Amino acid sequence: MLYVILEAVISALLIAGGLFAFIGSMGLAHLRDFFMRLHGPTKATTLGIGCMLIASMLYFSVTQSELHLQELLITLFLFITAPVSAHLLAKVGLHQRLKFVDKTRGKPVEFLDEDIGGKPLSDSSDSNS
Amino acid sequence: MELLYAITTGVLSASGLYLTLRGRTFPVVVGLTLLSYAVNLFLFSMGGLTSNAPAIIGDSSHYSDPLPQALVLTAIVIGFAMTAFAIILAMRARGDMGNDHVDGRKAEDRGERR
Amino acid sequence: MLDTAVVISGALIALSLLLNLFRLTRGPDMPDRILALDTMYVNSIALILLMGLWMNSKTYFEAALLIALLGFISTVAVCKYLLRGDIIE
Amino acid sequence: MMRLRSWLPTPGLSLLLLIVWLLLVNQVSVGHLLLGGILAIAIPRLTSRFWDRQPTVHKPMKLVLFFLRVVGDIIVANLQVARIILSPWRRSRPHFVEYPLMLEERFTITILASTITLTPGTVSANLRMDGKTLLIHALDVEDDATLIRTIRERYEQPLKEIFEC
Amino acid sequence: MTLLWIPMLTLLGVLVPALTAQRGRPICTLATAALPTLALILTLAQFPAIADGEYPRVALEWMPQLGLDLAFRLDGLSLLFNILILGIGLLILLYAHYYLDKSESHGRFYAYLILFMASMVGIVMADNLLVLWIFWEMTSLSSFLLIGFWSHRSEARKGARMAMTVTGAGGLALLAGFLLLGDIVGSFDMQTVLDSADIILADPRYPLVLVLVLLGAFTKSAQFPFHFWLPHAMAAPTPVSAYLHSATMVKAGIFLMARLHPALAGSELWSALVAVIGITTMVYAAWFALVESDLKGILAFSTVSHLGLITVLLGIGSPMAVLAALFHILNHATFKAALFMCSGIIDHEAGTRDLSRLGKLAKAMPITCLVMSVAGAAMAGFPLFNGFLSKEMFFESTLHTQALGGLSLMLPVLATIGGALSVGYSVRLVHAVFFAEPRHAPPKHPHEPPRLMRAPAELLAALCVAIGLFPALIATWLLAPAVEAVLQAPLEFHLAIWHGFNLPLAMSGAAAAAGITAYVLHRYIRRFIRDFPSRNANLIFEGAVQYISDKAEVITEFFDNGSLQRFMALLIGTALLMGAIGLFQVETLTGPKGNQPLDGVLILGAMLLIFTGIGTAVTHRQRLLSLIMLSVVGLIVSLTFARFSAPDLALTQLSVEVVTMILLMLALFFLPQKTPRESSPSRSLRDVIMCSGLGVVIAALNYAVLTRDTNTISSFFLENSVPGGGGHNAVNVILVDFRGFDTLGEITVLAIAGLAILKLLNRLRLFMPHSDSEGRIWCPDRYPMILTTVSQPVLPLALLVSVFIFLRGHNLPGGGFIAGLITAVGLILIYMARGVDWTQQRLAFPFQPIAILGVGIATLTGFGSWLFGYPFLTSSYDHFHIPLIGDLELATALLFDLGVYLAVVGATLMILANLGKVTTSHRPSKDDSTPIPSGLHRTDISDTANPNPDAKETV
Amino acid sequence: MMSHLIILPVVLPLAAAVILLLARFGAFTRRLLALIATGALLISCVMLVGKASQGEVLYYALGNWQPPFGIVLVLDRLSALMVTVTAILSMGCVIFACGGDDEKGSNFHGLFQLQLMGINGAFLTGDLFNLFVFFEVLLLASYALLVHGGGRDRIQSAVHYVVLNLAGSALFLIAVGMLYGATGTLNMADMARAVSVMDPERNGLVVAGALMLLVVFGLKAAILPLYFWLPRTYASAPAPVAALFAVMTKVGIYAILRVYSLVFGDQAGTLEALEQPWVWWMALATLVIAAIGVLAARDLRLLVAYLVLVSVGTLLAGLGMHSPQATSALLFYLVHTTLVTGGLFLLADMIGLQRGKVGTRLVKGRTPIHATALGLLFLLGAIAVAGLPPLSGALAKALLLAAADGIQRAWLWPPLLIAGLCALVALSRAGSTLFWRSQESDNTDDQLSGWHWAGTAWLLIASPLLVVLAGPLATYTEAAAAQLNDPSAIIQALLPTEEDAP
Repeated sequence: MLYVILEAVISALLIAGGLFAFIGSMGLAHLRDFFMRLHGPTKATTLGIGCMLIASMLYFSVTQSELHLQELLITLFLFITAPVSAHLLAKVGLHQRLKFVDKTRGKPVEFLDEDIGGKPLSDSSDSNS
Repeated sequence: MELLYAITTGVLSASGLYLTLRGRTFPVVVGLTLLSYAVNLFLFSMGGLTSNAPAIIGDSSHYSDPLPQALVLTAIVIGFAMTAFAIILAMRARGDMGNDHVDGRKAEDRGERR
Repeated sequence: MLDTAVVISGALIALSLLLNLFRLTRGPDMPDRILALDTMYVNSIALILLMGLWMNSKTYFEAALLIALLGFISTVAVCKYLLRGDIIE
Repeated sequence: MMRLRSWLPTPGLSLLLLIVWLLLVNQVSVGHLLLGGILAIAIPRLTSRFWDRQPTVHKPMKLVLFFLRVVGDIIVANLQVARIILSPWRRSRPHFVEYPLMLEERFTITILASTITLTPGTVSANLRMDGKTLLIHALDVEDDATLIRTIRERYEQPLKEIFEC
Repeated sequence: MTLLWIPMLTLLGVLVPALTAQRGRPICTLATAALPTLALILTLAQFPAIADGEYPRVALEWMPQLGLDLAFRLDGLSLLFNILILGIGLLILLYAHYYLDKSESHGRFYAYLILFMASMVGIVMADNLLVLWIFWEMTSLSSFLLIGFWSHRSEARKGARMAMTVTGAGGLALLAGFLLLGDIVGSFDMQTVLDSADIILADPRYPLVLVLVLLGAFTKSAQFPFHFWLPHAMAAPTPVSAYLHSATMVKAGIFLMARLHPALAGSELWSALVAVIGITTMVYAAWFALVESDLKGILAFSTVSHLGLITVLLGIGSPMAVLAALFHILNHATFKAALFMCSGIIDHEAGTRDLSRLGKLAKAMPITCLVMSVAGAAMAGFPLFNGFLSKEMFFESTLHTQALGGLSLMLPVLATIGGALSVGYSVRLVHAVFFAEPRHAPPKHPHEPPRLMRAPAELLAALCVAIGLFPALIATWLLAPAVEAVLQAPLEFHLAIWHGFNLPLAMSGAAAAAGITAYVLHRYIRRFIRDFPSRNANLIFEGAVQYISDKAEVITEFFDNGSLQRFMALLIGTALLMGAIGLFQVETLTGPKGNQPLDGVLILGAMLLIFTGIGTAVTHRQRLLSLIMLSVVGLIVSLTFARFSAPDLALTQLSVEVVTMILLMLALFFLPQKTPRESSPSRSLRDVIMCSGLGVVIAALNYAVLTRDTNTISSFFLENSVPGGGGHNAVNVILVDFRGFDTLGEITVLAIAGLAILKLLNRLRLFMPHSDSEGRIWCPDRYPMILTTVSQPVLPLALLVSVFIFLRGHNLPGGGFIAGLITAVGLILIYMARGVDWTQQRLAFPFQPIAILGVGIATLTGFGSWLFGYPFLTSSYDHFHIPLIGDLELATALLFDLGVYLAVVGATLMILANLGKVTTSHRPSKDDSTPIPSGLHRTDISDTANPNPDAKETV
Repeated sequence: MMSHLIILPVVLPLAAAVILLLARFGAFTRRLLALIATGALLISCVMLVGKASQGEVLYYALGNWQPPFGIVLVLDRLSALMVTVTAILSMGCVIFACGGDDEKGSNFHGLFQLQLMGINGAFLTGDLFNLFVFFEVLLLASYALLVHGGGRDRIQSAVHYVVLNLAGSALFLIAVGMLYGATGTLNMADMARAVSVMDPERNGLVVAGALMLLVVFGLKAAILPLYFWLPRTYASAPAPVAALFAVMTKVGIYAILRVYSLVFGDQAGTLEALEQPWVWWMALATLVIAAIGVLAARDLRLLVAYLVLVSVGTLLAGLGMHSPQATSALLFYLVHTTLVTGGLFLLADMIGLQRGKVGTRLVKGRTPIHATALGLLFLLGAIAVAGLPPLSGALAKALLLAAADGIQRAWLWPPLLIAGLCALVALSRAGSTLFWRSQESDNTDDQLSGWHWAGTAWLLIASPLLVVLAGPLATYTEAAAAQLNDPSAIIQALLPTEEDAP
């Protein structure tokens, strides 16, 4: 019985994971501007993978009857890295001054040249470390 | 499955070869890399395609052919070294020649554009 | 049940990959493509995990781990390239 | 204590590495504890040159709480995003928000930025070079003031308490 | 054995002038003369034996595989020639002593001369066809040097090259002829060949052999139509002309015909070829001698003419003719050498050789006049001189031959005409120089040369008279063995100065009369000639050579146009052809094993691969996009490896792919971002077709192999992996143990790549774009803070993972290589996030030693097994049980793997980090200690071209 | 130590390279080490020849894994000869490099040793994939050495050379894969055995693999449609490297000889000598085109490079004749041509150094300072390489011509002899331009050191020595050819159990 429940849980997690990943990718494919598309993969997909990792963890812990927590590592990695990727990508998007849908509110100064490098800057200002 | 695999290998090699025939260094190096991927797939498959039987003794009852795998591993590494050299040679050629044509033609000969 | 779940999940991931590919080819801008590439990396992790489940083997775990690590680094590299041109400066 | 400090300059990192090691080898045995321990001491020492300043956790319990809250928010965030993606007919309201930072430490700012990215409808898009302002792209918000307030209360304050006080 | 000393002593003589050149010319000349004199004495010492009809020979085994023995013989023919070569050679040496200018390098000249002398001695004494050929070609070489001795003169260089080319070509033909001859006879031994005339004549290849050998002989002896080089060889110093181009080298061809006479002459073909060529040459050259106005030119053409005469005699081939030929060789050598010497003296003293500027010299130099008159009379064939005797015999022979069948009657007629012309130019030579009024004044006021300079010519002239008067006494003893050697049978003959009134005498008389008339009328003849356009053989020859090399250049350009695209196309085309040939021999493409079932993920993977693979090619103009496509290919390929049970490969491919990406992007920064559209559509179409062709071949072959089962050696590895290698991961055990040698090579390759790249980057100057391809100025945020912060924990984690991957490699997927790449990538992240300056300060170790150390450790592991008496790289492993910790397996393979790890880390960082350094003040330079101020690199804006392409940089 | 002799030519340079690259020695120490290492290599190679000339095929099982499973190094007369020639050649190159070329860039001596390791490994290995690995070692090392010292021409020709060879490496892998897929083994002797017992249905696969392999080897050997990388590359390489490259084409020729004589020898049934027609006709074509190139060359280095191509055509023609006599002749020719063309590359560099701006271009320039000595060396080299007596070229060529059989003569003799004539014409033109048609100059800037002279002389002296030692050498090559002609001996030596087992 426990196995059936576990199997159900694992299956549910798997499908949920798949769904989330799919939704993330769909967001990537469907949304209208780059900054919006950025949201899909960074969140949904990460969570989707999270679900699958948990499923995998459970599955192996059950089938091989010892605790398998390795997948946590991948989750850890993803959670450390995914936001940074997203952040950098957004930075690139700003830098390249990609178009965004008109209704977006807020006027980031990033689009006003001086901070993301619209014009050449002197060399002295480039180190922030 | 074998057919599909073979077609893939063929397509990848053809694409890689096509790139190696281009006139600029960068596409050529990219082509060589692509070609080496294709070749690795080819070499790998020479031991047959086996699912779910890694050559790790004790894991299962039958194993995939480990020898081509070892060969491909060597080939990957060598391919990497070669690609690295080639691309940096391309850089050097650009630096010395002033353009990135594979024959090092002078910019004025070809009207090089960016 | 589990098999079905794996198949469904696999199909979803496959579809995701196709969508990523769509975005990768479509663009329209470089950041979109890189985002697609990054997502492909992540989806590959899912695919590998599913493969492990399907084959009941933990052999592929490291591959997933490596994709997580290396995919990140490669995305960083491309972003750095687009931002600064020079990756290592 | 001093000796321990010199041997183990970064206990947090070492602990993390030890745990990661055990997770990697997926077994807890004396041998692996020993090996993991050695690595957990050796690697931080090797890499300490590459750290600016290791963060110190002042309130570990709060950190745990913070962590749990973030996990919860992630799930919520995902559901929200899913809804937005799946209902294209619904008008989303994207918004660029400038968020003035209170935090000063690089490490904490990074955690905050990551958290913002992982949580509801927001992506931290750019950190100004002066380190004082964070640009956030929000997928669907009413007005920026609410968003700024939420973030400040939910994440920035706890982080400041945990790391910077 | 003394026989061997004759050529060897002469050959050793080459060194003497080189050693004694510094000691002044007299000593040098004397010393140089010593060894040839000794050789001459040795030769003469053999005379009694030869006179008895035997011939001494010596043979040393040299190269039996080729049938080449160092064999020499001394028979009558050799003796005759040896005496000529050495004797006249010594006289020439004496003459040259005075002839050469003080400033000229006599040592070098003597050395060349002796080298030539030795080669000639070698030719005439060779008792093996190949030995003969070897010396034959050596004469061409040494004559090249001698003709070109006055190298500052253009005509000397050209003449030398022409002589070399013509005689060299003849030599090659001769080689072919000799090889065929040797093949027919079965040996290159001279006597065997001479004894096998019937086999040779019966062989169907005989005509070919004959033509090839005669080509050699004719080119050397300047027979028509190869005569043209000889007059141009007169650009040489006169001693050379006297020696090579009258007495000896040109006689080599004659010698060859005489030598091979027994073997080759017994056919009508021989007579026809040799006699016709000979007579043509004789008349043709004599005509030119008559109208030539250069003193040496006259002598050169007369030489050609006389060589033609001898050739005719050999072509006739009757015993008397042979005798006449040999006699004329002797006579010609004496009078022609004397003539050359005199002309050299005149040239020397009067400063010109132009007949129009010479005249009335009899008063100024009476003795020379006498000598030259005697020699000239001999050449003209006047009675009482030696030339008369052999000429009479020649006329006699032409009358009695049937060599040309019905046309044989032509021979005496043409011979008489030739004789007449000979008289004509001889008379002209003497008269114009010494007695006629010069049309223009000579540049110098001539007087007699030093006594000893005249002496050789005087001696030779005396010989002319002596032989002419007492032929039986002086020449018979020399000629008899020679004739015997040529005919391979003794010949009874008697040389007399008077044979009574007969037809030959009448011919001589007619010739003399006609000749004198011709001289008297020669002004008119010359005027008549002038109406014809003159053709300078030199110009024609040079023109031909120039034409050929121009054509060669065109052809070479056509093939090798310097286009890599063409070379690649050829390579691909060849591979396509070869693969297709194999493919056509595969009867059924699908093998017995057949296909395994497909599933959706596989189809998806294949689709992705195909799509992105083609995408990489299609988008190659947008380079970054192409690169991203490539990276997807890499990702899917590694997934494919994972799918087909190769986790190690998947890991490796992944890490390599990422590193490659970074690398390509690092490089792309310095390259144009877009590729211009250059290929024409037809070119692209051709490329597509060709590549698809090869792609299809590869796919078909792949499919054919995949659908067949093969019995491979792999089962051994699977069985022995655990017991023999101590590891469960068979792939890794193969890498570090079974085929560890491959891996050693592989990491060596990697290390070399690092070193090579260091070389390439060394002082590389590149001009960095200040904006991206869309013209956007780079983002000023060099090191985004969030990235910087996150890179900090990633590095320790990456290190931990690499330790993990490293340690488990032997039993589970992983190993030193992957671990090394992970470490490297972790460090690269730091580089990316922090920059070179920052990282370099903190990274204490240099990369090159790390990489090399890795290779070193791996090598040492290999050496280690020697200590235990095992072959290189023999691994060993053992299990240790340690309390608390449990079973611990230690294998030497792990040490090897450590080497791999270090090599990979070192090499990868060497490549990437050094590449990164290019834009910083740490840029690689040869001595690694001269940082260039960073401002210098940032300022240059241009991305289009290096503004200062001439600035050479060293790598 | 004696039992490990076979591997010394590989590991000695490797160890030397590691030492040279690991520590920061001064120039003197580096040179000393390089000379010692090369000398030791030479000695061990000579010992190997002594061992091999006893007639037995010996092998060295790396890691103590017996063939066909492990990698083996095989010592027979041929491989011993090849490594020895390489060692002699490299000695000259190293000596020459000590004259200053080695300090024009980083790590010359280390890379040079690695290059030697690659070449020797390729000569010794008995494993097809290991051959690939060593090919890559030697190629990459050659790339590195090629760009040593820098300069536009070098970089430019390196681009061509590298790209073509990378594509060649890809083909190599495909070919190796095919052969493995078809025969299931990598050891060449085992492959020969497998081919002989193989189901004929697979012949096509083996043919495809073998012919593709031929393309790869042909590329390395510089056979007709694939040789275009060679002239520019060789002409632009630094002198000691170009000289060493003289043996690189021979690696390709060796590989053809080794693989096809062993795997497709007389035991291979219908597959016997499948490469022969291709090699034969392409070799003749190479010979003709190369001879034309010789005439066309307007630069001494380029001229020598085309002479290398002529030698390639000649050697491959010898291969294409496919008889023991021809093989013996080609080996003799190989020894001669490798050393002499190597020496000529060194000499060309010396001449170029003395002529100022004109360099090695065949135009009027200033007289070299040591015109006499250089001229003498040039004469020596030119005579040898043009195949004129009394030097080794003549004997080698005569041997080769004599080895041709029947109808082969009609095809081989004219191009070979005419190629010789072309070389003669071109070299006499070059020589007279370089040494005779020159203006006097007051140049006293002697850039040649004793090292230069010693290195060049070392190689060129080989030619007269070969004449003196023609008999023994020919005996050796004859025996080597006989050994090659009997692949069963190698198979028997490596896989003895195959015969014993029922």
